[in-house]
Amino acid sequence: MQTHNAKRVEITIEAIMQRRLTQALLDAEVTGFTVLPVLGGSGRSGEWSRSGQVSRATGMVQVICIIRPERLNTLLDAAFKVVNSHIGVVSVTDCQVLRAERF
Amino acid sequence: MQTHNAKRVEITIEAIMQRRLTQALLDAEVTGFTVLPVLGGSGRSGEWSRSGQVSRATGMVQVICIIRPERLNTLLDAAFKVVNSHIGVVSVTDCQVLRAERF
Amino acid sequence: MQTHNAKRVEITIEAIMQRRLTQALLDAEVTGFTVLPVLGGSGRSGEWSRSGQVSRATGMVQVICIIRPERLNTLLDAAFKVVNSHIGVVSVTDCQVLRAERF
Amino acid sequence: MSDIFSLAAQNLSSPIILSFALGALAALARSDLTIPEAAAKAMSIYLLFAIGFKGGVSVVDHGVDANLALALLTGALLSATLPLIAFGLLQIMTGLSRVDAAAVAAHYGSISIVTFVAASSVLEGSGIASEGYMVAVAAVMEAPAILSALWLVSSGGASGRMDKDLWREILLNGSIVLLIGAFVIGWISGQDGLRDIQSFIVSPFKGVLCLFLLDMGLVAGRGLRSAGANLRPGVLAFGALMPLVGCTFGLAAAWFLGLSLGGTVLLMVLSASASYIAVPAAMRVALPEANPSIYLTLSLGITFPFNLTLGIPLYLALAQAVIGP
Amino acid sequence: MSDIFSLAAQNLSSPIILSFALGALAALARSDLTIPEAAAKAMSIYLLFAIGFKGGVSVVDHGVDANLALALLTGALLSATLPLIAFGLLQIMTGLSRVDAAAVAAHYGSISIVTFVAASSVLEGSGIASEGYMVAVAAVMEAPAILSALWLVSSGGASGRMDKDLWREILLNGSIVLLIGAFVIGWISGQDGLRDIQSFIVSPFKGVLCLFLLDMGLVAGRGLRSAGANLRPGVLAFGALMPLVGCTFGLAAAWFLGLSLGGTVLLMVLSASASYIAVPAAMRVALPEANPSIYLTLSLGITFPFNLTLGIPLYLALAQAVIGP
Amino acid sequence: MSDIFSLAAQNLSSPIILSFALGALAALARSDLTIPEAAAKAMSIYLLFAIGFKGGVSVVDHGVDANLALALLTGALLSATLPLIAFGLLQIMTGLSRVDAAAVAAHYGSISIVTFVAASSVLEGSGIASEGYMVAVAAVMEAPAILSALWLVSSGGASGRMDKDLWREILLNGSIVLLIGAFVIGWISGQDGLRDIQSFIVSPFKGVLCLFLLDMGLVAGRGLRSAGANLRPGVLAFGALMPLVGCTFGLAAAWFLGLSLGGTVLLMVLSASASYIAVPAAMRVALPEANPSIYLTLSLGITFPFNLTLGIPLYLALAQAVIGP
Ligand SMILES: Nc1ncnc2c1ncn2[C@@H]1O[C@H](COP(=O)(O)O)[C@@H](O)[C@H]1O
Ligand SMILES: Nc1ncnc2c1ncn2[C@@H]1O[C@H](COP(=O)(O)O)[C@@H](O)[C@H]1O
Ligand SMILES: Nc1ncnc2c1ncn2[C@@H]1O[C@H](COP(=O)(O)O)[C@@H](O)[C@H]1O
Ligand code: NA
Ligand code: NA
Ligand code: NA
Repeated sequence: MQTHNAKRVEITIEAIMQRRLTQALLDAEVTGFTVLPVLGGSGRSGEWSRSGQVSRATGMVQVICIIRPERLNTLLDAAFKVVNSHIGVVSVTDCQVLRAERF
Repeated sequence: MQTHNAKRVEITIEAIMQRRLTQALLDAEVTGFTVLPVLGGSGRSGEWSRSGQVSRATGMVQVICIIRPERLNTLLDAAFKVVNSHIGVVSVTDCQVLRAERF
Repeated sequence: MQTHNAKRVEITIEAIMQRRLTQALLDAEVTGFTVLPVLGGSGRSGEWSRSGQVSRATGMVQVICIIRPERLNTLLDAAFKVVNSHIGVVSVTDCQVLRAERF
Repeated sequence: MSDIFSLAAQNLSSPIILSFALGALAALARSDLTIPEAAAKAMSIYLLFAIGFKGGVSVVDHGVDANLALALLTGALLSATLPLIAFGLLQIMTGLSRVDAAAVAAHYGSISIVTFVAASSVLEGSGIASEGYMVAVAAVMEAPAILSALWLVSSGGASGRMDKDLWREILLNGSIVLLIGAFVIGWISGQDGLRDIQSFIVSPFKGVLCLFLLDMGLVAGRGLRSAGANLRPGVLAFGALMPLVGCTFGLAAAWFLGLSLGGTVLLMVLSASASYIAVPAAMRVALPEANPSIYLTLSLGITFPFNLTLGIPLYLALAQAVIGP
Repeated sequence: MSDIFSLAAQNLSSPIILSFALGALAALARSDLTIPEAAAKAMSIYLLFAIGFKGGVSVVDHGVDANLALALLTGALLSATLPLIAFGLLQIMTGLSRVDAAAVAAHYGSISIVTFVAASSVLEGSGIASEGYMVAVAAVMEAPAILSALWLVSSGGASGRMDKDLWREILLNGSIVLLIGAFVIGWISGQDGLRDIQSFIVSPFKGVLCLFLLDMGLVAGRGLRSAGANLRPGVLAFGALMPLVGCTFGLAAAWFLGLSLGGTVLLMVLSASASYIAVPAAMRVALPEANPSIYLTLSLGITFPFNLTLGIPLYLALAQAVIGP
Repeated sequence: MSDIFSLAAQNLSSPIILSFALGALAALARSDLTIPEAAAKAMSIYLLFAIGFKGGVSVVDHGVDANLALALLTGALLSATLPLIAFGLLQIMTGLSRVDAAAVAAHYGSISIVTFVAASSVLEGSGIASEGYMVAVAAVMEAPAILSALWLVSSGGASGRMDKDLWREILLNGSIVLLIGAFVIGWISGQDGLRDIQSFIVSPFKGVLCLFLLDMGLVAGRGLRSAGANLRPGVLAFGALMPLVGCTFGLAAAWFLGLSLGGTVLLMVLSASASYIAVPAAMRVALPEANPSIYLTLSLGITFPFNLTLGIPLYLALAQAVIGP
């Protein structure tokens, strides 16, 4: 089956910043992404878990973006502006996609 | 620690198609997969979010399949038949696994 | 944008073992991870789905750990001790991260 | 005539309608107010269980009308016929493709159980009785419309993807099973059963309906905000016209069946309402090319609020004029 | 004797049992009806809180029986002993491995709080009082069975993985903490407290129980569908025989303690029922080699419905025969 | 004086407070007891809807006091002023950085609606009436404190990130919209509306509050366990001192407005309480450098339980002493 090179970017970010991140992506014409819920985690700012929350103040989500390799930098620039001052993690993996015309 | 080459296939698909996809995988003797919930996303058919839904008509899930490299094409063929006429995204990444006898 | 090599480890494990796994990671000084909920899956011990559960006995979670390549073995050793006697899957992918000082 | 207006005014100032309006306004203003999906689903399960159970108990009380079987058959026929009319109207009024028009038509043949619940609640508030078995008629009307829509598509040359699994999914979808199941439970356990769980399924019913409609308002408002602008005027007009067409058929059928005033209103409401749960799911599987934002926005953003606010009092007034009080 | 049948018939036509049946049928027919996990968990929290609270209040009213401590001790002993008997029966009746048999046995020494709740609700419906502290006995019976099972495994050469964390998880698991906590709250706040929250924890109780059992039916049905076929006849028979053995021990213990008719029935129910929450979780940690589909299917798919439908009326009839009304 | 103690004792033995204590203890003991997030959110929606609705209905009954506008204005001023005082105290009592101190201060100018609900419930239990529009005052007091805090930061040279989106998020956050919306619905639909949904929003209210506080206890306990040890004594002392300062300002303002005894207590409670929903979210966006574990632990782990257990009876006694019964 015919596949094509692409990049898979995974951004773990505070839930309250989700809207700002996806808006920055859309503004950079990155229109394809998927948002996953996150149950908990641990990082430099300590451990947290969804069951310890009363408010949307401290939850996180994961935004996954599959993108053509040549558009990666545009995406990272847009994302970086939003995550920069916030806790969160950005990783990039090489991948192959079916139906490349979709990306 | 001893690891082995494998492929990680990630299929984002409408929730109503989940059963049909996993059945197609099982029929192709792909018996290992994990299903993740999806909160929302954006693609060619626009943005959507789980909080904007009354019914199971428009939600999505992510099916993750780790598989021996030589079985990748069987899997992609089976998955493609199901996702072809539907919205959704398929990506493949190289990975390493522990306990290869499990795959 | 400047990126750095890292490893992305994805561990799918029974929910009741989550605490024991993350404790083992913390003990091995792996302090960064993210926990995702899992809806269902299939493996050698059969199919299961979250909607078929009354108790926390049979659910699963996915723990994702992004780590410097040189620390991978420490992590895998720690994780292996916990998952060894339990059902579950461990996979490792090469990735690139922004803000390497965080890892 | 003044009656219609006073009834409509009274309806519009009820907590139920106001809760829906609050949800819609909050969504249009982009507030972050949301009802958790699990809570909304739990409330819909509660409402289906309660309405089914009460229907079953009332069948015990009043006996099964000889007309039960006839009413079920009529309901199925209405559900199968209305899509053809809706399709015709859509061809005239809008430029929708054949597949999109068929998908929309399926929704209008099928029913919205929440509209049915809201109407029951208005009838109850006005002390108007109705046939308990109307909930069974509601259940029967869910599916036939889907068949008509697929036939419309295939008679146009294309074809929907109808498989065995989809059949089971449609006929055994959660809402139908719960509604019919609770109906049977109410029937078997009767007044004794009702006494046991009365303070759960009767007293708090309207309050739960308020919160559920708050959520429906949020969802409808969000749908309108994101997709509303893309809907052409002809399509929007269809969303308000079709309920009037549907209710006329419902009225005629009720008259033919000799239903009581309450039963007549409920059959009108069923005919006038459009599905937004079972049918959208079926369409995604069987007609994936049809654009979901058209049918979901129409059904949930236009027809549902129309029926909830103006429709129900109007149908009641019409039924009173034709059947007498 | 005819009494048993009429009681059983009455029990079988109650909305509670019918809701369970509806869930089981829906799951077996592969309907997509589901209760959201969060809603099911919320209902179980409600039921535990309500039953614990009412138990605590009734202890204030009737005073603490001198037997309280003795009852707790007896409960713990029953929970520790029953697994040995269950294990013996499993060795005779089935070909299960030592580890699987021990894991199953642990479930039968421990208890199912929902069966307890359903039995309380039947007693209440028949106007039969019971000792309020039985909820404390229920809490005490959750854990000892796990120890016995681990001892059975280790005395066979192998060994379970019992660590400090697992101890805390078992003894402070959510159900026990909530049950005992609500019991203490009811005890402290007494009738005044009950008056405050009566219309929340008393009136809607049975209705919530219906929806909760609907969910239990769905889960049990799904379990039976996927794993039922793999269970050998001997294993299945054990699932219906063991409750009868358990209830006899419960009856003897109740007689020894001099419990009231209601308390006797409840102790029989506790002894006859099998855990499907606390013990499965503990077994996954301590005995991961044991096959969960065996113990979950037996406990939830066979023993739970058996107790719910036939067991409770039977135990009540037995207790009446032995203790008198 | 003995009155305060008996009121405090009575308050401490109410199921509401005991449920909070149970949650806190369970979390500190690391029990796995949890309330699903969706259930907790659903309960908070229920509580906001009920309290808003009842406030609106009571405004219809008693007419809008000429003071309504003045009360809203006073509330806004209190909310804007209290952060300045809190900031001053923090500078004196603690070594917190300017940004951390400003973030904490914002929480104490804003309000905790659950504390307000608990106080209403105590007043109701003691038969003390209050102005229905106090819920509108509560809504108005949510946001101004955030502005003061951002001003404090920027006047120190640094600057918060305040954008148009954040404005909308603060002013249209779910709690405010629901509280005000339900208030308006209650106002429009009046006693008729209340009769319709009374057995949903009035009768089970206290019971739902118990389970909600159980969850708050769990969350507060978990927060204390993980972050409590890192809080310096000065910071902890602030968490108990600031409510006393706040309530004094509230008392003065209530006296100036000529509020009834009940209204006075509620304004004291609003001033004494600290936000743990709207403000933390705003701070994460506007002042991401501020450490959330400081402000969340203080607000939820110290001030909330302080107000719930000792604060409310104390403010009531103070108000009675100053205003008379
Ligand atoms: N190395 C990592 N691997 C995976 N997730 C991480 C890692 N570091 C941080 N995270 C996630 O990002 C959140 C915030 O991290 P931090 O900014 O380091 O406190 C954590 O709660 C985790 O969910
Ligand atoms: N480039 C992408 N990266 C990640 N997820 C995507 C991408 N494109 C689409 N998706 C997901 O697939 C769904 C349907 O996409 P589409 O068929 O393009 O409308 C979206 O709602 C997203 O959840
Ligand atoms: N090949 C695989 N790919 C992805 N997930 C898997 C795979 N095998 C197992 N899993 C996950 O791990 C769980 C337990 O697997 P097992 O131990 O094989 O029964 C399954 O329910 C799946 O969620
Ligand atoms: Na219709
Ligand atoms: Na037992
Ligand atoms: Na305040």
